[in-house]
Amino acid sequence: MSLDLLIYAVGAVASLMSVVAVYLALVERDLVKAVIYSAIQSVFYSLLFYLFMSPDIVLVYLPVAGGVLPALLLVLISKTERFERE
Amino acid sequence: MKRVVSLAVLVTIVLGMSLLLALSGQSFYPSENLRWLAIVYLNTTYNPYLPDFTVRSPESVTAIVWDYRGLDTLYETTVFYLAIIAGLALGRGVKRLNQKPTDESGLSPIVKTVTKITGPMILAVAASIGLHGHLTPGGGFQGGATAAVVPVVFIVVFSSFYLLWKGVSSQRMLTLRSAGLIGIGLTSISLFLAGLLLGLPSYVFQNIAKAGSPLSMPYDVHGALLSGTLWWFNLFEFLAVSSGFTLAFIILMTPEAEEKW
Amino acid sequence: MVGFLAEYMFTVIYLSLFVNLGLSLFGLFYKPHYVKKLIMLGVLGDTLNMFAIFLGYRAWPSPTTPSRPPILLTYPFENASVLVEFTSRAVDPLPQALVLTAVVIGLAVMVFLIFLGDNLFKHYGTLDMREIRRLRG
Amino acid sequence: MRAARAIPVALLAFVTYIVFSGSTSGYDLVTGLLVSVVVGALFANVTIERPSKLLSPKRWYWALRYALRYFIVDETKCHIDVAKRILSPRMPVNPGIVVVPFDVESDYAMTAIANSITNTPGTVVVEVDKKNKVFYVHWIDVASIEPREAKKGISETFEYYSKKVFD
Amino acid sequence: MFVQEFIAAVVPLYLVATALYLYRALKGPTIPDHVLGVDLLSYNLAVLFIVLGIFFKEPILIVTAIPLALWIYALDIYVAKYLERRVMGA
Amino acid sequence: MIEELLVYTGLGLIALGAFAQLVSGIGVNRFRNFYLRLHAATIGSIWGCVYPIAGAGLVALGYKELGPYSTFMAGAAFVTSFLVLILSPAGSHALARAAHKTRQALVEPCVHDALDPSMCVRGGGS
Repeated sequence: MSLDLLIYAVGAVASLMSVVAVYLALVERDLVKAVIYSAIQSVFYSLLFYLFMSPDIVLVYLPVAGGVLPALLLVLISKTERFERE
Repeated sequence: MKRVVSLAVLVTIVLGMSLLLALSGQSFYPSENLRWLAIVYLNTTYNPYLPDFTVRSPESVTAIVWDYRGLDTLYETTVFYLAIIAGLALGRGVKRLNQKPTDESGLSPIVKTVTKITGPMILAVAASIGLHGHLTPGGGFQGGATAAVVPVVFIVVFSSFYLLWKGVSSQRMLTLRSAGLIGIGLTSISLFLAGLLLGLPSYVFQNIAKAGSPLSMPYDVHGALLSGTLWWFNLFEFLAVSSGFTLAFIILMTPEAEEKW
Repeated sequence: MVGFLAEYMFTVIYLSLFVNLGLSLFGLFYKPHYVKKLIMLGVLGDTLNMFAIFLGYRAWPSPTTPSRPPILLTYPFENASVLVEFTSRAVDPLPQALVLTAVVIGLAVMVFLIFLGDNLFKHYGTLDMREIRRLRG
Repeated sequence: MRAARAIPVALLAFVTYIVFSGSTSGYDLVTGLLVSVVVGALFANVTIERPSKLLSPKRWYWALRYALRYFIVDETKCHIDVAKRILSPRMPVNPGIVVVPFDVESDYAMTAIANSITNTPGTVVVEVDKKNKVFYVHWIDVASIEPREAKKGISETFEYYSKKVFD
Repeated sequence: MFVQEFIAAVVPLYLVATALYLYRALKGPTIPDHVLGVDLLSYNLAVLFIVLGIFFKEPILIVTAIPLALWIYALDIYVAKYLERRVMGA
Repeated sequence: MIEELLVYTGLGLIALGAFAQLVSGIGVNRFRNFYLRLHAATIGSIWGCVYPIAGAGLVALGYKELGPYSTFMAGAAFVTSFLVLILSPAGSHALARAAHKTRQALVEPCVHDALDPSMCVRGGGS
């Protein structure tokens, strides 16, 4: 039985899901939702970093892209405007 | 509906193109061997047989970050410091409110109590990640970023006035942050200064004794591995990063007075 | 068959990263809103970092022994066989160290840009880049 | 007084540090001690109000009983109930927000009850009113909208135990 | 013991759950729905991180699950605060 | 003996977690209302996250092939599961409160709403 295939399958599924999240973050007009989509993308990227055996990067990437950046962007949105105009 | 169609097209393109590439033998597949540089790094990160080259840290990423390429990381820390200073400069002239926190401000009492209990636990976990940075994954930046959960959650759940009321002000955070940066700088030149005093040859960013310079930081204290300067770098980086995040969040999140400038 | 499937899945990962790169570049250039540009800048940086990690990855030495993170677990060792086994399985640590630095610098840039966006809104009353371009002239 | 309040916090931090590190070597003990002293000093006036409660072994005994009963009996019952609702083809739900009064003094006891309610599937605390001492609970299968009856169905055992532990 | 094979059999189930959560996280009509989806997604991935850590026989990989759980809790909290007050610091 | 018991208990908890996650995923997608989805989410976070992480800690205690760091793994797993146990209900509660307070999601179907009767939509399909 070939166990590495399982890992690559997990990675393929995760990267396809990240494509979906990035596309929706691109076309969404409501910026709060766009921020949440980018948080989903960063969660999947952290799974990819994990599968490529770099726990250090996961530890540094998750707080930055999954926590601090959405927080700062939400603060910016709450201070400015929420909807992107056409 | 348009989005679903576009998404289906995108996913199909990815799957189909990669099928074509894999069938035609053009696929990207990682090699089973490493570059020689990587093998050198991996072989010397903890290797008592090569005392002139080793860092004596089993964690090779931290070893590269703070020893082999320590100067890079010093400047990276400085860039992060300067970015927050620049933010401070941009936000200068804005009047910030200052009032006493009440029970009404913030979220519900259940969330407040949970935050009170988990705050010390999160800080302990973050300190563990930071202080074991030379043994397990983690290090100063990772630990500091995990510790930054605590001030963020406190600001959001209580209010930023609560933090000020408890004595966490932006001036103190700036002081702590500068202290962390100065500590990193001092650690990087400590052996150089010691070499000057003792009249022995030594380098800036020296950690373990090299050929021609016998000075070396303590790396093994009664069986506990400290990896020389790495421990100190991690400690100061932990202070600098956690206080830097706190500072940025305090500046951004404190409500402003109504008047615009 | 197994080898083909593994290659196929790896190529899926690789190509979807390229698609992400293209989408984020498109958003960075053609979306008018400042916050949307910031989000896409973040995605762009992450994807480039992911490519760097790709370069450092190595395939499993055999289908049942996984490659491992570049961290030595049994460190006061008697003979060098531990080290030989470690070097035969660990992935490349150098890209990881570089990416660690890159993530932090990307964060610094983003923090500065967010402060800047706050000030832009105070000056112009909008974050739409077309409006700002018009108001400036 | 501040030191007395700091000690339980430091203890919590120390235990967390040691459990997370997973070893009791000298390095971990020393750094854990330093970290817990710093954390205790930072959180002394935030976390604890009356430190003497932590010392009584009776409370710890009741906490253990609470945990065992909660994880083995209550959770299993509620999980199976809600899982049945999800998997059955008609999805029988009868939801609503009901008033559930509580009768404990301290914030910790209130939080323990609220978290126990939220952690059992089928009930979620939506709003809490500290003045009138009531929770507003979203219940997936409203048996009664009468506060007393609702309390019997939702939170009576939790309140019995958490009163022994925290009050 | 058959630990590795057992986990290899369990992981696909977790992946199916990931897809289900992702659907809700992307679709959810209101913002709390989105956040609930992200929340469940990241709890799912935290379990996956730990279980794959046993699968790889690399115990140190487990550290990565903690920031995931912590920061997603923070995401919950500040979206709730944004919805309730619009001002993050008050 | 005791080690095998630990490993089998842990693996059982992990399998239970997989089952609970599947049920929760189905429930999150079948229910038509935010508050009902919260109940399905609780299954996913307690049986689906807390129990399997604690189970992984038990496996790490008994599984000898993990090497010298297995106690580290067990301790970290227990701390993680405890944190999730405390934090996830607080997050759910905060979300539910925000959704109810700002009228993001109506309570539908509904028998009774003691907090704000105007948000109660009677009847309605599930």
